[in-house]
Amino acid sequence: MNANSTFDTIALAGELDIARRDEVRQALRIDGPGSGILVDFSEVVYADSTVIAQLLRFYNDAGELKRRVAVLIVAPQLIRLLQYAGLSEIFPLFTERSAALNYLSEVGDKS
Amino acid sequence: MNANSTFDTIALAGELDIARRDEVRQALRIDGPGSGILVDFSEVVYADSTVIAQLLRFYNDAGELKRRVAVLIVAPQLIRLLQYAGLSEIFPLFTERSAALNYLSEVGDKS
Amino acid sequence: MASELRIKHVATVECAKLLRHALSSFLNVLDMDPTSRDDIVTAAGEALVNALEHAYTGQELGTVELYAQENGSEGVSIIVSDNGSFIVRDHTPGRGFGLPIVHAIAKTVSIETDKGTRVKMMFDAPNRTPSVQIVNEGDTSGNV
Amino acid sequence: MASELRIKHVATVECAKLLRHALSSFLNVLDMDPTSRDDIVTAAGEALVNALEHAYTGQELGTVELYAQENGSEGVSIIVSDNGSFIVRDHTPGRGFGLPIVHAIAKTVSIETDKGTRVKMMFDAPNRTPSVQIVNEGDTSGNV
Ligand SMILES: Nc1ncnc2c1ncn2[C@@H]1O[C@H](COP(=O)(O)OP(=O)(O)O)[C@@H](O)[C@H]1O
Ligand SMILES: Nc1ncnc2c1ncn2[C@@H]1O[C@H](COP(=O)(O)OP(=O)(O)O)[C@@H](O)[C@H]1O
Repeated sequence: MNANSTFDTIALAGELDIARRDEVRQALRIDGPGSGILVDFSEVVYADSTVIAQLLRFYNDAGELKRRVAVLIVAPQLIRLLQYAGLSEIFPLFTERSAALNYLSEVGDKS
Repeated sequence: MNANSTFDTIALAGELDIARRDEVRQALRIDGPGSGILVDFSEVVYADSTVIAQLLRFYNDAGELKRRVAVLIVAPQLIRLLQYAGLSEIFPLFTERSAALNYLSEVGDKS
Repeated sequence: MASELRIKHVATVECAKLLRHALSSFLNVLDMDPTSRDDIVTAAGEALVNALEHAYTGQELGTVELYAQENGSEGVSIIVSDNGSFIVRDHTPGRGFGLPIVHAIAKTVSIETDKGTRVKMMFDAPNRTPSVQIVNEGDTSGNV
Repeated sequence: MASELRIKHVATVECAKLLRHALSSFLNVLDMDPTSRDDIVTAAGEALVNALEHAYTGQELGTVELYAQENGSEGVSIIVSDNGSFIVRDHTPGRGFGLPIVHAIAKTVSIETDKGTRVKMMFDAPNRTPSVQIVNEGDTSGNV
Protein backbone atom coordinates (compact mmCIF):
# COMPACT_ATOMS: atom_id res chain seq x y z
CA MET A 1 0.00 0.00 0.00
CA ASN A 2 1.23 3.46 -0.90
CA ALA A 3 1.52 5.53 2.27
CA ASN A 4 1.35 8.74 0.25
CA SER A 5 -2.01 8.03 -1.27
CA THR A 6 -4.88 10.21 -0.14
CA PHE A 7 -8.47 9.41 -0.93
CA ASP A 8 -11.99 10.13 0.25
CA THR A 9 -14.04 7.38 1.80
CA ILE A 10 -17.80 6.88 1.55
CA ALA A 11 -18.89 4.14 3.91
CA LEU A 12 -22.36 2.64 4.27
CA ALA A 13 -23.43 -0.35 6.32
CA GLY A 14 -26.31 -2.77 6.85
CA GLU A 15 -29.10 -3.42 4.37
CA LEU A 16 -29.18 -0.86 1.60
CA ASP A 17 -32.63 -1.08 0.16
CA ILE A 18 -35.37 1.13 -1.21
CA ALA A 19 -36.23 2.42 2.28
CA ARG A 20 -32.76 3.97 2.54
CA ARG A 21 -32.66 5.39 -0.98
CA ASP A 22 -32.44 9.04 0.09
CA GLU A 23 -29.64 8.27 2.51
CA VAL A 24 -27.73 6.36 -0.17
CA ARG A 25 -28.27 9.19 -2.66
CA GLN A 26 -26.94 11.72 -0.13
CA ALA A 27 -23.89 9.58 0.59
CA LEU A 28 -23.07 8.86 -3.07
CA ARG A 29 -22.68 12.50 -4.10
CA ILE A 30 -19.71 14.18 -5.72
CA ASP A 31 -19.17 17.88 -5.17
CA GLY A 32 -16.29 18.52 -7.53
CA PRO A 33 -12.79 17.42 -8.57
CA GLY A 34 -10.56 15.79 -6.00
CA SER A 35 -8.78 12.62 -4.94
CA GLY A 36 -9.76 9.03 -5.55
CA ILE A 37 -12.77 7.69 -3.67
CA LEU A 38 -13.16 4.47 -1.75
CA VAL A 39 -16.76 3.35 -1.68
CA ASP A 40 -16.56 1.18 1.42
CA PHE A 41 -19.45 -1.30 1.36
CA SER A 42 -17.53 -3.82 3.49
CA GLU A 43 -20.25 -3.64 6.16
CA VAL A 44 -23.14 -3.83 3.70
CA VAL A 45 -24.94 -7.17 4.03
CA TYR A 46 -27.69 -6.65 1.46
CA ALA A 47 -28.41 -4.31 -1.42
CA ASP A 48 -31.15 -4.08 -4.01
CA SER A 49 -31.18 -2.63 -7.50
CA THR A 50 -32.02 0.88 -6.27
CA VAL A 51 -28.46 0.94 -4.90
CA ILE A 52 -27.05 -0.30 -8.18
CA ALA A 53 -28.66 2.61 -9.98
CA GLN A 54 -27.13 5.08 -7.52
CA LEU A 55 -23.73 3.44 -7.72
CA LEU A 56 -23.74 3.57 -11.49
CA ARG A 57 -24.67 7.25 -11.54
CA PHE A 58 -21.99 7.97 -8.93
CA TYR A 59 -19.36 6.11 -10.93
CA ASN A 60 -20.21 8.09 -14.07
CA ASP A 61 -20.16 11.41 -12.18
CA ALA A 62 -16.73 10.54 -10.75
CA GLY A 63 -15.47 9.60 -14.20
CA GLU A 64 -16.48 12.95 -15.61
CA LEU A 65 -14.50 14.63 -12.84
CA LYS A 66 -11.59 12.24 -13.45
CA ARG A 67 -11.82 10.88 -9.93
CA ARG A 68 -10.90 7.26 -9.50
CA VAL A 69 -13.39 5.07 -7.67
CA ALA A 70 -12.81 1.73 -5.97
CA VAL A 71 -15.77 -0.19 -4.59
CA LEU A 72 -15.08 -2.50 -1.65
CA ILE A 73 -17.71 -5.21 -1.25
CA VAL A 74 -17.54 -8.32 0.90
CA ALA A 75 -21.05 -9.77 1.22
CA PRO A 76 -21.57 -12.64 -1.25
CA GLN A 77 -25.13 -11.40 -1.86
CA LEU A 78 -23.82 -8.07 -3.08
CA ILE A 79 -21.14 -9.63 -5.26
CA ARG A 80 -23.71 -11.88 -6.90
CA LEU A 81 -26.25 -9.04 -7.24
CA LEU A 82 -23.78 -7.10 -9.38
CA GLN A 83 -23.03 -10.22 -11.40
CA TYR A 84 -26.73 -10.83 -12.02
CA ALA A 85 -27.08 -7.19 -13.09
CA GLY A 86 -24.22 -7.68 -15.52
CA LEU A 87 -22.16 -4.99 -13.82
CA SER A 88 -19.34 -6.86 -12.13
CA GLU A 89 -17.03 -6.08 -15.06
CA ILE A 90 -17.94 -2.40 -15.17
CA PHE A 91 -17.15 -1.25 -11.64
CA PRO A 92 -13.69 -1.58 -10.15
CA LEU A 93 -14.83 -4.02 -7.45
CA PHE A 94 -12.59 -5.30 -4.69
CA THR A 95 -13.19 -7.79 -1.93
CA GLU A 96 -10.03 -6.75 -0.04
CA ARG A 97 -9.31 -3.32 1.32
CA SER A 98 -5.59 -3.47 0.51
CA ALA A 99 -6.32 -4.21 -3.15
CA ALA A 100 -8.81 -1.33 -3.30
CA LEU A 101 -6.31 1.08 -1.76
CA ASN A 102 -3.55 -0.10 -4.08
CA TYR A 103 -5.81 0.59 -7.02
CA LEU A 104 -6.62 4.09 -5.75
CA SER A 105 -2.95 4.94 -5.27
CA GLU A 106 -1.83 3.55 -8.63
CA VAL A 107 -2.62 6.49 -10.87
CA GLY A 108 -2.22 10.22 -10.24
CA ASP A 109 -5.67 11.41 -11.21
CA LYS A 110 -5.64 13.57 -8.10
CA SER A 111 -5.80 17.33 -8.41
CA MET B 1 -20.20 -5.15 46.52
CA ASN B 2 -18.25 -7.14 49.09
CA ALA B 3 -14.69 -7.61 47.83
CA ASN B 4 -14.24 -10.60 50.11
CA SER B 5 -17.05 -12.61 48.61
CA THR B 6 -16.09 -15.65 46.63
CA PHE B 7 -18.54 -17.52 44.48
CA ASP B 8 -18.67 -19.87 41.53
CA THR B 9 -20.13 -18.70 38.25
CA ILE B 10 -22.09 -20.74 35.73
CA ALA B 11 -22.63 -18.72 32.57
CA LEU B 12 -24.70 -19.67 29.54
CA ALA B 13 -25.60 -17.55 26.53
CA GLY B 14 -27.87 -17.41 23.49
CA GLU B 15 -31.05 -19.42 23.06
CA LEU B 16 -31.38 -22.17 25.65
CA ASP B 17 -33.87 -24.57 24.22
CA ILE B 18 -34.52 -28.28 23.94
CA ALA B 19 -31.71 -28.71 21.41
CA ARG B 20 -29.19 -27.61 24.06
CA ARG B 21 -30.66 -29.62 26.91
CA ASP B 22 -27.58 -31.81 27.44
CA GLU B 23 -25.29 -28.80 27.48
CA VAL B 24 -27.54 -27.03 30.00
CA ARG B 25 -27.70 -30.16 32.16
CA GLN B 26 -23.88 -30.41 32.11
CA ALA B 27 -23.52 -26.76 33.07
CA LEU B 28 -26.11 -26.82 35.85
CA ARG B 29 -24.40 -29.53 37.90
CA ILE B 30 -23.30 -29.40 41.51
CA ASP B 31 -20.44 -31.61 42.66
CA GLY B 32 -20.50 -30.97 46.40
CA PRO B 33 -20.49 -28.32 49.10
CA GLY B 34 -18.84 -24.98 48.40
CA SER B 35 -19.39 -21.27 47.96
CA GLY B 36 -22.41 -19.44 46.61
CA ILE B 37 -23.15 -19.77 42.89
CA LEU B 38 -23.99 -17.09 40.38
CA VAL B 39 -26.07 -18.50 37.52
CA ASP B 40 -25.24 -15.88 34.93
CA PHE B 41 -27.96 -15.87 32.27
CA SER B 42 -27.33 -12.23 31.37
CA GLU B 43 -26.46 -13.25 27.79
CA VAL B 44 -29.40 -15.64 27.43
CA VAL B 45 -31.94 -14.23 24.98
CA TYR B 46 -34.47 -17.08 25.00
CA ALA B 47 -35.26 -20.09 27.17
CA ASP B 48 -37.97 -22.73 27.11
CA SER B 49 -39.44 -24.86 29.87
CA THR B 50 -36.77 -27.55 29.54
CA VAL B 51 -34.39 -24.97 31.04
CA ILE B 52 -36.83 -24.18 33.85
CA ALA B 53 -36.90 -27.82 34.83
CA GLN B 54 -33.07 -27.93 34.97
CA LEU B 55 -32.87 -24.69 36.90
CA LEU B 56 -35.37 -25.93 39.47
CA ARG B 57 -33.48 -29.18 39.97
CA PHE B 58 -30.20 -27.26 40.26
CA TYR B 59 -31.68 -24.88 42.82
CA ASN B 60 -32.92 -27.77 44.95
CA ASP B 61 -29.57 -29.60 44.73
CA ALA B 62 -27.77 -26.41 45.81
CA GLY B 63 -30.20 -25.96 48.70
CA GLU B 64 -29.48 -29.46 50.00
CA LEU B 65 -25.76 -28.62 49.99
CA LYS B 66 -26.52 -25.27 51.64
CA ARG B 67 -25.04 -23.37 48.69
CA ARG B 68 -26.65 -20.04 47.97
CA VAL B 69 -27.73 -19.45 44.36
CA ALA B 70 -28.41 -16.14 42.60
CA VAL B 71 -29.85 -16.18 39.09
CA LEU B 72 -29.01 -13.20 36.89
CA ILE B 73 -31.46 -12.73 34.03
CA VAL B 74 -31.85 -9.75 31.75
CA ALA B 75 -33.94 -10.78 28.72
CA PRO B 76 -37.60 -9.75 29.19
CA GLN B 77 -38.65 -13.04 27.54
CA LEU B 78 -36.89 -15.01 30.27
CA ILE B 79 -38.28 -12.87 33.08
CA ARG B 80 -41.80 -13.33 31.75
CA LEU B 81 -41.28 -17.08 31.12
CA LEU B 82 -40.55 -17.58 34.83
CA GLN B 83 -43.56 -15.47 35.75
CA TYR B 84 -45.83 -17.50 33.47
CA ALA B 85 -44.43 -20.68 35.02
CA GLY B 86 -45.24 -19.27 38.47
CA LEU B 87 -41.61 -19.44 39.53
CA SER B 88 -40.50 -15.82 39.74
CA GLU B 89 -41.09 -15.83 43.50
CA ILE B 90 -39.25 -19.09 44.07
CA PHE B 91 -35.83 -18.38 42.57
CA PRO B 92 -33.66 -15.53 43.82
CA LEU B 93 -33.78 -13.66 40.50
CA PHE B 94 -31.79 -10.52 39.77
CA THR B 95 -31.69 -8.26 36.76
CA GLU B 96 -28.51 -6.51 37.94
CA ARG B 97 -25.20 -8.14 38.57
CA SER B 98 -24.37 -5.97 41.59
CA ALA B 99 -27.60 -6.97 43.32
CA ALA B 100 -26.92 -10.64 42.62
CA LEU B 101 -23.38 -10.40 44.01
CA ASN B 102 -24.58 -8.53 47.08
CA TYR B 103 -27.05 -11.30 47.72
CA LEU B 104 -24.34 -13.95 47.36
CA SER B 105 -22.02 -12.15 49.79
CA GLU B 106 -24.73 -11.49 52.39
CA VAL B 107 -24.68 -14.79 54.21
CA GLY B 108 -21.74 -17.03 55.16
CA ASP B 109 -22.95 -20.31 53.75
CA LYS B 110 -19.46 -20.84 52.35
CA SER B 111 -17.41 -23.80 53.48
CA MET C 1 -56.65 -13.18 2.45
CA ALA C 2 -55.07 -13.32 5.87
CA SER C 3 -51.34 -13.47 6.38
CA GLU C 4 -50.24 -16.97 7.21
CA LEU C 5 -47.25 -19.21 7.74
CA ARG C 6 -47.21 -22.98 7.49
CA ILE C 7 -44.09 -25.06 7.91
CA LYS C 8 -43.69 -28.78 8.25
CA HIS C 9 -40.41 -30.24 9.46
CA VAL C 10 -39.09 -33.56 10.72
CA ALA C 11 -39.50 -33.43 14.50
CA THR C 12 -35.83 -33.03 15.41
CA VAL C 13 -34.90 -30.90 18.41
CA GLU C 14 -32.83 -28.68 16.10
CA CYS C 15 -35.90 -27.45 14.21
CA ALA C 16 -37.40 -25.66 17.24
CA LYS C 17 -35.07 -22.70 16.91
CA LEU C 18 -35.57 -22.38 13.15
CA LEU C 19 -39.34 -22.54 13.52
CA ARG C 20 -39.33 -19.95 16.31
CA HIS C 21 -37.22 -17.61 14.18
CA ALA C 22 -39.52 -18.05 11.20
CA LEU C 23 -42.52 -17.29 13.40
CA SER C 24 -40.86 -14.28 14.97
CA SER C 25 -39.93 -12.77 11.58
CA PHE C 26 -43.45 -13.44 10.34
CA LEU C 27 -44.96 -11.65 13.35
CA ASN C 28 -42.51 -8.78 12.87
CA VAL C 29 -44.14 -7.90 9.57
CA LEU C 30 -47.44 -7.49 11.40
CA ASP C 31 -45.98 -4.51 13.30
CA MET C 32 -46.69 -6.23 16.59
CA ASP C 33 -45.19 -4.86 19.77
CA PRO C 34 -42.11 -6.89 20.82
CA THR C 35 -43.66 -8.16 24.06
CA SER C 36 -46.70 -9.66 22.32
CA ARG C 37 -44.46 -11.11 19.63
CA ASP C 38 -42.09 -12.74 22.12
CA ASP C 39 -44.97 -14.10 24.20
CA ILE C 40 -46.53 -15.74 21.16
CA VAL C 41 -43.16 -17.22 20.23
CA THR C 42 -42.73 -18.49 23.80
CA ALA C 43 -46.15 -20.18 23.77
CA ALA C 44 -45.59 -21.71 20.32
CA GLY C 45 -42.12 -22.76 21.48
CA GLU C 46 -43.61 -24.76 24.36
CA ALA C 47 -46.06 -26.54 22.09
CA LEU C 48 -43.16 -27.33 19.74
CA VAL C 49 -41.04 -28.69 22.60
CA ASN C 50 -43.87 -31.07 23.51
CA ALA C 51 -44.17 -32.36 19.95
CA LEU C 52 -40.39 -32.87 19.75
CA GLU C 53 -40.07 -34.40 23.21
CA HIS C 54 -43.17 -36.55 23.60
CA ALA C 55 -45.11 -37.15 20.38
CA TYR C 56 -42.88 -39.83 18.87
CA THR C 57 -41.72 -41.54 22.07
CA GLY C 58 -41.08 -45.20 21.27
CA GLN C 59 -42.06 -44.86 17.62
CA GLU C 60 -40.59 -43.71 14.34
CA LEU C 61 -39.85 -39.98 14.22
CA GLY C 62 -42.55 -38.09 12.33
CA THR C 63 -43.07 -34.43 11.54
CA VAL C 64 -44.22 -31.34 13.35
CA GLU C 65 -46.21 -28.57 11.69
CA LEU C 66 -46.35 -24.96 12.73
CA TYR C 67 -49.23 -22.89 11.38
CA ALA C 68 -49.70 -19.21 12.13
CA GLN C 69 -52.44 -16.92 10.88
CA GLU C 70 -53.17 -13.29 11.40
CA ASN C 71 -56.62 -11.99 10.65
CA GLY C 72 -56.63 -8.30 11.49
CA SER C 73 -58.94 -7.57 14.39
CA GLU C 74 -59.45 -11.26 15.11
CA GLY C 75 -55.87 -11.53 16.26
CA VAL C 76 -53.32 -14.26 15.74
CA SER C 77 -53.92 -17.98 15.89
CA ILE C 78 -51.20 -20.61 16.05
CA ILE C 79 -51.57 -24.34 15.56
CA VAL C 80 -48.79 -26.78 16.43
CA SER C 81 -49.54 -30.31 15.34
CA ASP C 82 -47.87 -33.69 15.09
CA ASN C 83 -48.89 -37.19 14.02
CA GLY C 84 -47.59 -38.93 17.10
CA SER C 85 -49.38 -40.14 20.24
CA PHE C 86 -50.44 -37.93 23.12
CA ILE C 87 -49.05 -39.32 26.36
CA VAL C 88 -51.28 -39.11 29.43
CA ARG C 89 -48.92 -38.76 32.35
CA ASP C 90 -49.21 -38.21 36.10
CA HIS C 91 -47.75 -34.97 37.26
CA THR C 92 -44.04 -35.27 38.12
CA PRO C 93 -42.58 -32.55 40.36
CA GLY C 94 -40.32 -30.25 38.35
CA ARG C 95 -42.07 -31.15 35.10
CA GLY C 96 -45.23 -30.02 33.44
CA PHE C 97 -44.43 -26.33 32.93
CA GLY C 98 -45.06 -26.31 29.19
CA LEU C 99 -48.84 -26.32 28.89
CA PRO C 100 -49.36 -24.00 31.91
CA ILE C 101 -47.09 -21.45 30.19
CA VAL C 102 -49.14 -21.78 27.01
CA HIS C 103 -52.34 -21.21 29.01
CA ALA C 104 -50.84 -18.21 30.81
CA ILE C 105 -50.07 -16.49 27.50
CA ALA C 106 -52.82 -17.47 25.07
CA LYS C 107 -56.37 -16.12 25.19
CA THR C 108 -57.75 -19.56 24.42
CA VAL C 109 -56.10 -22.96 24.04
CA SER C 110 -57.66 -26.08 22.60
CA ILE C 111 -55.92 -29.42 22.39
CA GLU C 112 -57.10 -32.24 20.16
CA THR C 113 -55.49 -35.62 20.67
CA ASP C 114 -57.36 -37.96 18.34
CA LYS C 115 -54.74 -38.37 15.59
CA GLY C 116 -51.53 -37.08 17.13
CA THR C 117 -51.69 -33.82 19.04
CA ARG C 118 -53.02 -30.51 17.73
CA VAL C 119 -52.61 -27.48 19.98
CA LYS C 120 -54.52 -24.42 18.81
CA MET C 121 -53.74 -21.13 20.54
CA MET C 122 -55.50 -17.81 20.02
CA PHE C 123 -53.92 -14.49 20.89
CA ASP C 124 -55.36 -11.01 21.00
CA ALA C 125 -55.15 -8.79 17.93
CA PRO C 126 -51.61 -7.47 17.70
CA ASN C 127 -51.13 -4.08 19.26
CA ARG C 128 -49.45 -2.05 16.58
CA THR C 129 -46.16 -0.74 17.89
CA PRO C 130 -46.98 2.54 19.67
CA SER C 131 -45.17 5.62 18.43
CA VAL C 132 -43.74 6.18 21.90
CA GLN C 133 -42.10 2.90 22.73
CA ILE C 134 -41.42 1.56 26.19
CA VAL C 135 -37.85 0.49 25.67
CA ASN C 136 -37.05 -1.16 28.97
CA GLU C 137 -39.94 -3.05 30.41
CA GLY C 138 -37.91 -5.08 32.92
CA ASP C 139 -37.65 -4.14 36.58
CA THR C 140 -34.35 -2.32 36.79
CA SER C 141 -34.34 -2.03 40.58
CA GLY C 142 -32.32 -5.21 40.85
CA ASN C 143 -34.32 -8.01 42.34
CA VAL C 144 -37.34 -9.04 40.25
CA MET D 1 -49.34 -29.99 2.79
CA ALA D 2 -46.50 -27.89 1.51
CA SER D 3 -44.74 -25.32 3.63
CA GLU D 4 -45.92 -21.84 2.77
CA LEU D 5 -45.76 -18.21 3.78
CA ARG D 6 -48.25 -15.52 2.82
CA ILE D 7 -48.01 -11.95 4.05
CA LYS D 8 -49.93 -8.91 2.95
CA HIS D 9 -48.72 -5.44 3.94
CA VAL D 10 -49.40 -1.84 2.99
CA ALA D 11 -46.93 -1.06 0.20
CA THR D 12 -44.61 1.20 2.20
CA VAL D 13 -40.89 1.13 1.46
CA GLU D 14 -40.25 0.10 5.08
CA CYS D 15 -41.97 -3.25 4.64
CA ALA D 16 -39.42 -4.57 2.12
CA LYS D 17 -36.87 -5.38 4.81
CA LEU D 18 -39.42 -7.04 7.10
CA LEU D 19 -40.76 -9.15 4.24
CA ARG D 20 -37.27 -10.20 3.16
CA HIS D 21 -36.42 -11.22 6.71
CA ALA D 22 -39.65 -13.21 7.03
CA LEU D 23 -38.87 -14.97 3.74
CA SER D 24 -35.28 -15.65 4.73
CA SER D 25 -36.27 -17.19 8.09
CA PHE D 26 -38.93 -19.26 6.32
CA LEU D 27 -36.37 -20.57 3.82
CA ASN D 28 -33.94 -21.30 6.66
CA VAL D 29 -36.29 -23.93 8.05
CA LEU D 30 -36.11 -25.73 4.71
CA ASP D 31 -32.39 -26.41 5.32
CA MET D 32 -31.52 -24.61 2.12
CA ASP D 33 -27.91 -23.72 1.41
CA PRO D 34 -27.24 -20.03 2.16
CA THR D 35 -26.44 -19.10 -1.44
CA SER D 36 -29.76 -20.41 -2.79
CA ARG D 37 -31.60 -18.78 0.10
CA ASP D 38 -29.97 -15.39 -0.46
CA ASP D 39 -30.55 -15.57 -4.22
CA ILE D 40 -34.25 -16.26 -3.72
CA VAL D 41 -34.44 -13.36 -1.26
CA THR D 42 -32.64 -11.11 -3.75
CA ALA D 43 -35.08 -12.01 -6.55
CA ALA D 44 -38.13 -11.59 -4.31
CA GLY D 45 -36.62 -8.33 -3.05
CA GLU D 46 -36.51 -6.93 -6.60
CA ALA D 47 -40.12 -7.84 -7.26
CA LEU D 48 -41.06 -6.18 -3.97
CA VAL D 49 -39.12 -3.02 -4.86
CA ASN D 50 -41.09 -2.78 -8.09
CA ALA D 51 -44.42 -3.08 -6.29
CA LEU D 52 -43.39 -0.45 -3.75
CA GLU D 53 -41.85 1.89 -6.32
CA HIS D 54 -44.15 1.65 -9.33
CA ALA D 55 -47.47 -0.07 -8.65
CA TYR D 56 -49.28 2.79 -6.94
CA THR D 57 -47.71 5.71 -8.79
CA GLY D 58 -50.28 8.52 -8.89
CA GLN D 59 -52.93 6.58 -7.02
CA GLU D 60 -53.82 5.68 -3.47
CA LEU D 61 -51.32 3.37 -1.79
CA GLY D 62 -52.49 -0.23 -1.79
CA THR D 63 -50.99 -3.45 -0.52
CA VAL D 64 -48.28 -5.86 -1.59
CA GLU D 65 -48.47 -9.58 -0.99
CA LEU D 66 -45.58 -11.99 -0.69
CA TYR D 67 -46.36 -15.66 -1.11
CA ALA D 68 -43.76 -18.42 -0.84
CA GLN D 69 -44.27 -22.13 -1.18
CA GLU D 70 -41.96 -25.08 -0.91
CA ASN D 71 -43.03 -28.36 -2.37
CA GLY D 72 -40.19 -30.81 -1.82
CA SER D 73 -38.69 -31.89 -5.11
CA GLU D 74 -40.67 -29.33 -7.07
CA GLY D 75 -38.66 -26.57 -5.46
CA VAL D 76 -39.68 -23.17 -4.23
CA SER D 77 -42.12 -20.78 -5.85
CA ILE D 78 -42.56 -17.14 -4.93
CA ILE D 79 -45.35 -14.82 -5.96
CA VAL D 80 -45.18 -11.07 -5.38
CA SER D 81 -48.41 -9.30 -6.23
CA ASP D 82 -50.00 -5.89 -5.93
CA ASN D 83 -53.32 -4.29 -6.95
CA GLY D 84 -51.78 -1.29 -8.66
CA SER D 85 -51.10 -0.59 -12.34
CA PHE D 86 -48.22 -2.00 -14.32
CA ILE D 87 -46.35 0.86 -15.97
CA VAL D 88 -45.02 0.25 -19.46
CA ARG D 89 -41.88 2.33 -19.73
CA ASP D 90 -39.13 2.88 -22.28
CA HIS D 91 -35.73 1.78 -21.10
CA THR D 92 -33.87 4.55 -19.26
CA PRO D 93 -30.10 4.15 -18.98
CA GLY D 94 -29.13 3.29 -15.40
CA ARG D 95 -32.57 1.88 -14.67
CA GLY D 96 -34.27 -1.39 -15.35
CA PHE D 97 -32.00 -3.72 -13.38
CA GLY D 98 -34.77 -5.25 -11.28
CA LEU D 99 -36.48 -7.68 -13.64
CA PRO D 100 -33.22 -8.77 -15.34
CA ILE D 101 -31.89 -9.73 -11.89
CA VAL D 102 -35.07 -11.72 -11.24
CA HIS D 103 -34.62 -13.52 -14.57
CA ALA D 104 -30.95 -14.22 -13.85
CA ILE D 105 -31.81 -15.98 -10.59
CA ALA D 106 -35.16 -17.72 -11.13
CA LYS D 107 -35.64 -20.86 -13.21
CA THR D 108 -38.86 -19.46 -14.66
CA VAL D 109 -40.55 -16.08 -14.31
CA SER D 110 -44.09 -15.21 -15.33
CA ILE D 111 -45.61 -11.78 -15.02
CA GLU D 112 -49.34 -11.12 -15.16
CA THR D 113 -50.47 -7.54 -15.43
CA ASP D 114 -54.24 -7.70 -15.78
CA LYS D 115 -55.30 -6.61 -12.30
CA GLY D 116 -52.19 -5.08 -10.78
CA THR D 117 -48.93 -6.97 -11.20
CA ARG D 118 -48.29 -10.58 -10.23
CA VAL D 119 -44.72 -11.85 -10.56
CA LYS D 120 -44.37 -15.60 -10.16
CA MET D 121 -40.86 -16.99 -9.81
CA MET D 122 -39.86 -20.65 -9.64
CA PHE D 123 -36.58 -21.81 -8.16
CA ASP D 124 -34.92 -25.20 -8.14
CA ALA D 125 -35.56 -27.59 -5.28
CA PRO D 126 -33.49 -26.44 -2.35
CA ASN D 127 -30.16 -28.15 -2.01
CA ARG D 128 -30.05 -29.36 1.52
CA THR D 129 -26.99 -27.92 3.19
CA PRO D 130 -24.12 -30.27 2.32
CA SER D 131 -22.19 -31.73 5.23
CA VAL D 132 -18.98 -30.29 3.80
CA GLN D 133 -19.73 -26.64 3.29
CA ILE D 134 -17.95 -24.24 0.98
CA VAL D 135 -17.47 -21.40 3.42
CA ASN D 136 -15.97 -18.75 1.21
CA GLU D 137 -17.37 -18.68 -2.26
CA GLY D 138 -16.09 -15.22 -3.16
CA ASP D 139 -12.86 -14.55 -5.03
CA THR D 140 -10.40 -13.79 -2.29
CA SER D 141 -7.63 -12.70 -4.63
CA GLY D 142 -8.75 -9.10 -4.28
CA ASN D 143 -10.31 -7.89 -7.48
CA VAL D 144 -13.58 -9.62 -8.34
N1 LIG E 1 -47.40 -33.21 21.41
C1 LIG E 1 -47.51 -34.10 22.43
N2 LIG E 1 -47.39 -35.42 22.19
C2 LIG E 1 -47.47 -36.31 23.20
N3 LIG E 1 -47.69 -35.98 24.49
C3 LIG E 1 -47.82 -34.68 24.80
C4 LIG E 1 -47.74 -33.68 23.80
N4 LIG E 1 -47.91 -32.47 24.41
C5 LIG E 1 -48.08 -32.73 25.72
N5 LIG E 1 -48.02 -34.06 25.97
C6 LIG E 1 -48.21 -34.72 27.28
O1 LIG E 1 -48.64 -33.74 28.21
C7 LIG E 1 -47.74 -33.69 29.32
C8 LIG E 1 -47.68 -32.27 29.89
O2 LIG E 1 -47.03 -31.40 29.00
P1 LIG E 1 -46.36 -30.09 29.53
O3 LIG E 1 -47.30 -29.36 30.41
O4 LIG E 1 -45.87 -29.31 28.38
O5 LIG E 1 -45.15 -30.55 30.46
P2 LIG E 1 -43.84 -31.42 30.18
O6 LIG E 1 -43.60 -31.46 28.71
O7 LIG E 1 -42.76 -30.73 30.92
O8 LIG E 1 -44.11 -32.77 30.76
C9 LIG E 1 -46.43 -34.18 28.77
O9 LIG E 1 -45.57 -34.67 29.79
C10 LIG E 1 -46.91 -35.27 27.82
O10 LIG E 1 -47.19 -36.46 28.54
N1 LIG F 1 -45.26 -4.05 -9.74
C1 LIG F 1 -45.17 -3.16 -10.76
N2 LIG F 1 -46.10 -2.19 -10.91
C2 LIG F 1 -46.01 -1.27 -11.89
N3 LIG F 1 -45.02 -1.26 -12.82
C3 LIG F 1 -44.05 -2.21 -12.73
C4 LIG F 1 -44.07 -3.19 -11.70
N4 LIG F 1 -42.98 -3.99 -11.86
C5 LIG F 1 -42.32 -3.51 -12.93
N5 LIG F 1 -42.95 -2.45 -13.46
C6 LIG F 1 -42.54 -1.67 -14.67
O1 LIG F 1 -41.48 -2.38 -15.28
C7 LIG F 1 -40.33 -1.53 -15.40
C8 LIG F 1 -39.07 -2.33 -15.33
O2 LIG F 1 -38.87 -2.84 -14.03
P1 LIG F 1 -37.40 -3.21 -13.54
O3 LIG F 1 -36.73 -4.07 -14.55
O4 LIG F 1 -37.52 -3.82 -12.20
O5 LIG F 1 -36.58 -1.86 -13.47
P2 LIG F 1 -36.78 -0.50 -12.66
O6 LIG F 1 -37.70 -0.78 -11.53
O7 LIG F 1 -35.42 -0.12 -12.22
O8 LIG F 1 -37.35 0.48 -13.65
C9 LIG F 1 -40.49 -0.52 -14.28
O9 LIG F 1 -39.78 0.67 -14.52
C10 LIG F 1 -42.00 -0.30 -14.29
O10 LIG F 1 -42.37 0.59 -15.33
